[in-house]
Amino acid sequence: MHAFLAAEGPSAAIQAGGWFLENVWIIPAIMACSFAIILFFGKRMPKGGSEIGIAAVLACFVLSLLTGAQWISEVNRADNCVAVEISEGKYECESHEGAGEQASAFGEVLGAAEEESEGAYGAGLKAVVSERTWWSNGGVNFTIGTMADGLTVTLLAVVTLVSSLVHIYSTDYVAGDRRFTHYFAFLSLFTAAMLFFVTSANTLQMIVGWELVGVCSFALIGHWWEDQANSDAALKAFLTNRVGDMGLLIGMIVLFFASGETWSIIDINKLAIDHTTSHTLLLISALCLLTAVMSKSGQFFLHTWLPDAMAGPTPVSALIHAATMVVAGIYLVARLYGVFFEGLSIAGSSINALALIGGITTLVGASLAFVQDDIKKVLAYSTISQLGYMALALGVGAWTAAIFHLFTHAFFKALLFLGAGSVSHAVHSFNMKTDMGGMRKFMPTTYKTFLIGSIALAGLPPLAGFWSKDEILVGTGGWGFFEGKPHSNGAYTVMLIMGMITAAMTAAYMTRVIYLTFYGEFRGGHHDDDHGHADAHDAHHGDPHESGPRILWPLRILAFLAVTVGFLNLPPGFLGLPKGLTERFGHYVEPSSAAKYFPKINHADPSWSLAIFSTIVVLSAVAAAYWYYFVKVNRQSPAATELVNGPTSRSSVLKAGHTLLKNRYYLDHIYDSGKPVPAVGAGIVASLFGLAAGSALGFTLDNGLNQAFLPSLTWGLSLGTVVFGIVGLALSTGVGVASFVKKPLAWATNWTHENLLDATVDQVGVRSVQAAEAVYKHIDQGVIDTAVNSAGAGSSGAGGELRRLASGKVQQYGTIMFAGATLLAGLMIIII
Amino acid sequence: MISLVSFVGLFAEAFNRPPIDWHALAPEITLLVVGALVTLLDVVLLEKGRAITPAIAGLGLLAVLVPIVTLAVDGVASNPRMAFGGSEVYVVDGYSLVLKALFIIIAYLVVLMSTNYIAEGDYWESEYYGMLLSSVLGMLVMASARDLITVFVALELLSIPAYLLATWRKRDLKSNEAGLKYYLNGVFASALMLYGMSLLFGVSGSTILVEINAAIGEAAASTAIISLGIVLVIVGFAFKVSAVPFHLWAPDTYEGSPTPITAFLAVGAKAAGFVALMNLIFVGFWSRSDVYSPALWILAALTMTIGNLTALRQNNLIRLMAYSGVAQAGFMLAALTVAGESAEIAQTSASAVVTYLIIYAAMNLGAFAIILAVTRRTASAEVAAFDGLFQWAPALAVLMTVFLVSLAGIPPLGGWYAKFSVFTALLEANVWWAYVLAGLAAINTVIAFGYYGRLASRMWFEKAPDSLDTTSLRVPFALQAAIAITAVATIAFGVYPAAVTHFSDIDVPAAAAALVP
Amino acid sequence: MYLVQFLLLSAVLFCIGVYGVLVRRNAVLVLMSIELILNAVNINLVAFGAFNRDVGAAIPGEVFALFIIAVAAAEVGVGLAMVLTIYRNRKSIDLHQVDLLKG
Amino acid sequence: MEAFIDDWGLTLVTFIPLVGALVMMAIPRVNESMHKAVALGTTLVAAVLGVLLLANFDYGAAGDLQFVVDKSWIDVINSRYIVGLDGMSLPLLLLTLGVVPLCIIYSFAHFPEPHNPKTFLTLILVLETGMLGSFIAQDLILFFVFFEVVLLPMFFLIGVWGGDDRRYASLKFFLYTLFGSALMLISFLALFFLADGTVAESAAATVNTFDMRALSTGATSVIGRSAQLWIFGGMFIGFGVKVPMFPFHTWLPDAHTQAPTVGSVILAAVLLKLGTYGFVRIAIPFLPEAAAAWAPIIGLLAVIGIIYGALGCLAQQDMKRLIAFSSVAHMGFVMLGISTLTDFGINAAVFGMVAHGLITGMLFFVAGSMKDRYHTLDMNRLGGLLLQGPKMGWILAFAAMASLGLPGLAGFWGEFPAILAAYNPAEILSAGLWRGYMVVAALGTVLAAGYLLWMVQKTAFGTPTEEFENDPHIHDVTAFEWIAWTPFLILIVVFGFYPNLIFDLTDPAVIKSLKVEGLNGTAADCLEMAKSAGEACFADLRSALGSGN
Repeated sequence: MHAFLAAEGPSAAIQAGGWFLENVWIIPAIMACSFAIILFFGKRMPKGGSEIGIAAVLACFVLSLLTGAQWISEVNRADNCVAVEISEGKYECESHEGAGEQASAFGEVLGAAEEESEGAYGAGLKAVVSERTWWSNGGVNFTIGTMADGLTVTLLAVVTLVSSLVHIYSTDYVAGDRRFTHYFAFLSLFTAAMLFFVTSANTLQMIVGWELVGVCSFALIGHWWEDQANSDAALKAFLTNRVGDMGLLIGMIVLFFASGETWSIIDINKLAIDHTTSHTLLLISALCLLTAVMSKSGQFFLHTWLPDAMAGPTPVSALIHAATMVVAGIYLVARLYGVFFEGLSIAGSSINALALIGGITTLVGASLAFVQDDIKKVLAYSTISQLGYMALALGVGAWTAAIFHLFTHAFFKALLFLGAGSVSHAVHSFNMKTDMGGMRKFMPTTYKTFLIGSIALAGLPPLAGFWSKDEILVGTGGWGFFEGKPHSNGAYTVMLIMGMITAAMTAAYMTRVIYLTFYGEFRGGHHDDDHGHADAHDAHHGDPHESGPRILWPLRILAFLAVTVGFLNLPPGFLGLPKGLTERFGHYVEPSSAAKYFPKINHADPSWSLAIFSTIVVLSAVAAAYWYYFVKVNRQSPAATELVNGPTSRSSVLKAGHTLLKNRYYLDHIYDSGKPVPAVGAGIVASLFGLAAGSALGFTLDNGLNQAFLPSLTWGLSLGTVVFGIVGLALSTGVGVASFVKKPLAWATNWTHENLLDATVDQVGVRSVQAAEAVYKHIDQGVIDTAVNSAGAGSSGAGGELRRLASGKVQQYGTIMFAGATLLAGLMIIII
Repeated sequence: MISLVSFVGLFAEAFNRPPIDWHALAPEITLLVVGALVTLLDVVLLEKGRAITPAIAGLGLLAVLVPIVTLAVDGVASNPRMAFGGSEVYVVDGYSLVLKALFIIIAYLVVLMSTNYIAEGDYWESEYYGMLLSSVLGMLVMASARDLITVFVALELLSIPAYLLATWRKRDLKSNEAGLKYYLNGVFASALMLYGMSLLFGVSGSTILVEINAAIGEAAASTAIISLGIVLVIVGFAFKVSAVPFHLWAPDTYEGSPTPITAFLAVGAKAAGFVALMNLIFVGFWSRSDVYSPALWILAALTMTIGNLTALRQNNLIRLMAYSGVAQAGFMLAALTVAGESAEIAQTSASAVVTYLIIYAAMNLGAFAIILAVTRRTASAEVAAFDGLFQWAPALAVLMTVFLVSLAGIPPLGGWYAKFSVFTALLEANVWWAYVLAGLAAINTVIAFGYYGRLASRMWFEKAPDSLDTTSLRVPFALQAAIAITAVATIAFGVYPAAVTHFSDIDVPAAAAALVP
Repeated sequence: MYLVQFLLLSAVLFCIGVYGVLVRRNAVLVLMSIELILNAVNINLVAFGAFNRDVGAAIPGEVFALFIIAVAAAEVGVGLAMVLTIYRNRKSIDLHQVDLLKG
Repeated sequence: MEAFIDDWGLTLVTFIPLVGALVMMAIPRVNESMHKAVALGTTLVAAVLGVLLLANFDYGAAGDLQFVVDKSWIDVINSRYIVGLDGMSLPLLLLTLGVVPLCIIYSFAHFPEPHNPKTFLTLILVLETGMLGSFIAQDLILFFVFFEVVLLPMFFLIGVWGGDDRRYASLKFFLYTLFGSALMLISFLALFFLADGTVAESAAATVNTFDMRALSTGATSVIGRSAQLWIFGGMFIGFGVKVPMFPFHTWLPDAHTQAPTVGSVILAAVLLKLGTYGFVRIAIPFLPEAAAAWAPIIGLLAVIGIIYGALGCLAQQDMKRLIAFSSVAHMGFVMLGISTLTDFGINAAVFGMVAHGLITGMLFFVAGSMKDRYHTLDMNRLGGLLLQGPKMGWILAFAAMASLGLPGLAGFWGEFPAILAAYNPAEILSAGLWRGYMVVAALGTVLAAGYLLWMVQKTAFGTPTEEFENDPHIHDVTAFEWIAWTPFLILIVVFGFYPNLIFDLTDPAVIKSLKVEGLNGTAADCLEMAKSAGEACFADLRSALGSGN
């Protein structure tokens, strides 16, 4: 008994406290005020309101750090004491001496187990929740409030830091823009909304925050709305997200009722974990929420909005579409992990919907990143791929790894985006093939920082990406097949393979980007106006030049972080480091299961062999791509971007593959074709998804649950995932193999994307508008209106006929009168 | 064979004059005197009488209100008076008193409307008012008549002058035709009615309505003859109230007659017809609801629907008003259909009809008054003549809208309460066919707005024809007064219906009340 | 003598009268037809009155008939006056031509 | 002062606009500024009185009627002048009091042809009296009268100052509504005769009564089930036309499209609410049993309306017509909330009414102002509003966002709780069915985003078409517009952030309205029982009152 408890960490949790943790609402509030001030007074300020935004966000950053520090100290306090029950369900930290004694007593009994877990002695820590009544309905009060724990403070730090850097960067990047003030106002609003979202104490607030970040994203993607392409992209983003929101609404509503009418994140998790909530309901809500995650975090097949969202200014892409907003989905899963963990039965399984979708996404994203000419699009697909990685990690139970990856990714991806922005600032274009090349000569700092970001992204040790990626791969538990020593939540071998392939592809495409951008010969200089809309900066034509300090310093800071943050979560036992230095991130961030709102999850053992293997895979991918670009292409001509006589021109299969990828699996064709249609199309697809979920929900939930149905649903789902898994495996293997040869089957992927998915959604959209028109014309105006109008016309016509009765002939009147009298009298005589 | 004894007895009885209640007869006598005076003035003063006759007629009418008021103060409502001895032949009760007052006020308004119209024509004036007053006298008598003979005499007394008034503009072909049609149809209808009366007399052996009721209520009586008799009598008055299919004369006559007379026919004569119907139904036929309910149901349904539908397609405003009046009559008939269900419902039903009559009088006379005022300028009663009225005579347009909307039954103008009380009566009966009729009435309300609304919208939404002189219009004082009185009444009745119900919530005519179990 | 004989006579007169009113085009003839109907009524009233009477009762049937005769005279007087006016204006008393007002 | 407000507050607030209208009738037409001053002054006085009422309102007893006045009116039919205010009607009353003066201010700068401010403003004042009266009336006949008073001014507003097809639209509007209200009146009368006022403990002890207080507290329990169903059916059509529910909605797009801006705003902001208010104030509390039987149909029509309205929007080229169709969809959400027969759903519905009033009103304002500038609302010809009038463009985008139910703005709190309530309707209803409705309604939110953003993109984004590129008439928001719009914008945000401002008020009143009271005040929660038990519960209630039919 004791041994078990010890292995699982502390058995009881004490309440954390502290001013910063309790008053974390101040942080989003500052940004909201900043928004209001910039909106109303920004134009009249010397710097167009940007100074307000920067001041506010820096203040928030400081506050976030203080909050984080307070949390860490609270964790430390809990570590050093033992929770003693002072009343039913309430624990407090026992004074140090007593606690120490007890702890050592535990220690003696437990022996070996102590090494496994931090919490051999010590207490768990409960999140700090402060709430207030928000609204009441049906006699029930609903609260608004904040919840602060490790996850919250992590996100606070990430959001405020990246946001600060982006603010600073933007002052240069969008300088001179006609909507400069408006831009900063929305940055503030976005930051406020995102902070509101991550500090939410209940799911209702999460919905609010979720939608608000979506609308900011809409406004910022469409920042240059004069171009229809931009507003189309904004619309597409918003509507695709709206589709997911449908799942979010339904999922949250199901959760609300399933958990006995509460929105509280903690209560929902608690009830899910102790199996009070019906498993079916959990499954349904998890699936519905998954739709939301798919749209917001760009998971396959609702990811197509994300590359289009690159129409927005680059700092926005860095902040919203790489570091923060797009991870909202990941955060949602992490926050409601009890629901997902139990609902999707993550423990002890080898496949589930979340992991599978994450896996597919990561492959799709990586393969598509291969064929992009636009540097931002490469990064966008890379983001999709990395988000898939995080989803995959959450799906396999590697919670800490996922959040850690979120953390590291935020820095290096922001760095890459900002770097790309810096380059484009110089060349007024994002097209690597036509306008870049050899940039390292012109922009040494940008080059260096970009290179660091790329290495971190590729996952080479010892940069940040390596550590987080490695933890995810470990967390799949799949390596256990080979080592036979699983200590994970399940045996997700398929996911491991997918992750590994992605790692290889990531390394390869980043190598390609580095070559195309920074090596070879500068291909730009023939600047024409339709590029570079991104920069109001009207430029010194001629040779590109290095960007200014307000752009470079954020790059430097992020580069530094991209190198170092990985060390925050060294694997336990790494190089014999003491426990106090390893797994710091996990220790402080992962909620204690003793706090009852986080499931008991296992932590897979780190594996040297896996780390080495993955490093080798990455290095070989780099080598292959290096050989292709730096050697073969460069040899052909320093200005060349591809081999004239490359594999795609030689093999028709590869050619087809390339086309496929070029067309992004044709997904967008489905979603897009006719302007407002994309939204609708996506809407319909999503609604189909939602309907499926809904109908399952409808007949499963109504009154008693059909017991026989439950296992069959689970089975069906598992079967489905397995089939998907196999297909995915085959596909990804093929893609992976091909990627070493050259831009291999990437084409195939893009073909599916563009021709199948995109075209389908597109068609759905077009058809639905046609349907709308048909309904309007034929039913509304045709049937209903006509019926009403013709009733009018009919009575009027009857009036016309009746007029003829009054012929003007007096005797005819008499006849009618007499006939009427006779009929009436006859009738009365007969019936009576 | 009639024996000598009985002959002597008869004579003795005939000469045994019953005590006459002069107070109860005072309104009729006053009116008679005024009428005679006006006619005499005509003979004596000839053309010189022109200036004063309208005034005398008007003041005389108001004078009639004096005995009516004294009777009311006397407590007639709770304590009915029999004018001739104890027999229920001529009864003055609350019900008849209210109606008498209504007739007098209607007549007064018609006089106001006539003053300028007649004075500006080139016909003999005093005759006009004399005939008008004698027709009104017939109406007063009708309100109290509880005997077939009296009903008949009252009917003829009110009709014959009306025939002549319709033909007033004797050199105008249309006026001739209007009168002739009215006359021929009217005489034919009263002939049919008389035939029915003779049958009822044969069955019951009495002309007194109370006794008829008692006699035909017994099972022994021949049902077929009773049915025929009742139906024919109802037909006679259905003609008077212009119920479908006995309504065809109305539009033609209305169109051809002088407009004030049209108003008089549309309101006064119609009200008199209803009063007669009510007397007959509540006093004479009450026990035979199996006959009159279905008959009235059919008439009501046809009248509402056909009246409304035909009105939809009228281009002449007077004809439109005629058909609208037909439809309105249908509503009143609808309230009468449930009269026989029970004593309480008879009560509601009678109140509903009286309420309706009062409100209808106000709004319909008002509409006619405005038509009179407008046609002074446009000289045309075509609907198109009202196009853009709002531009050049906004006050008239607004008031016309008030009347039209009230006729359509939209709150808060009087008409809604009239319709409402009909619905109340129908629904209180709580029988399926009454619900059906109520539903039909509801639909008819909507159809009716089709033409009232169209007319209103033409006044507001259209442009006045270019040819029209659109300088502001001077309305003669008498006409102004008529419009003001009717408008105030229409609005007041709608906003504060108690103003009507205070009068219209009468007891059922005394005889039927006595029968109430 | 039976009541039915009088009633039949009255009914026949009534029908002839109705026929005349509805069919004859001459206005004067129509007026005369109306008189026929009224007379049918009078026969009814008098017959009913005579056959139903109790000894010593009033004679409402006969009285009614007298009223009808008197009123009919007045009515026909008015009618003839109207016909005259029409004749004066139209030079015709054909009822079928009197159809200015319709619809 | 307090006693004065208690006794006279409601009456004054209702009739002051009418008095203003009468005063204006006496002022010559040429004196335009005088008319404007009188109209604005009157409505402002009414609004101030409204604020006084708000201040004197006892929030602790928001479920009870306050400021009750009970005077005799039409004795014959036992109909009385009863007015009162509770948490359910207060928000709508204030909405009306607020919207009308703003509309008047807006109209100062935008008198549509044929001008004539005198009549225009007079009609609006009469309209206001009708609307206010409907929300405070506690007697069915009084309610009916006010309900109908509204029709005529609106008929003329559309017919005189409307667009090209105004005659057709106005007549259609009128006839449709008249049809509904005629049937509604019959239902009221049937209630009058069939219900037994003595059953309700609170009311005056007369058998036949129009007193809404009595009728909503059990007086109707004596009515047989089938009669209840018929009566509810009549009201359903009466109120449903006004809402408007599919398939009674076809008057709405025409009326909205043709109406002058202010007319559209009032129509959307207040008039449509009369229908839904009728449901929550009259139909459901009076006849809960029949409501339970009708609820599946109401819910079905509501979700059809949601999807149908959205599809209708997607097929439009005219901006105003699009907004009009969106009303059909939004009122679908309100009706969905009502159809759940839970306090939760009905609260959501009341919130939805206010929110829709503010938001759609705002959208119509912007559409109207755009029409003034561009003289067309054909979306194919518009574009680039953000360039030519950036502030107006952002207001449009803001209102569209609010309309599509963005959290943090008022629209969300009407829409989301309605969807939420549909998951868990009253026990007596089939939860499975409503969950199906819920999913469809959620789909509606996606479509809503689709058509609204599409509209914004078509009109506000992009660059102006050549036709309007250099049109000097196109300018940004004017001062009058700012004055009229600012309160709307602020309230949309305020209610979005702190929905309790409304929920707090409506909740007790709604809870109270749903309670079915039996004899001697024994409350029976029949609606919250499973289907068969619930029906048995209603039957028991009837037989306890001696009428088993």
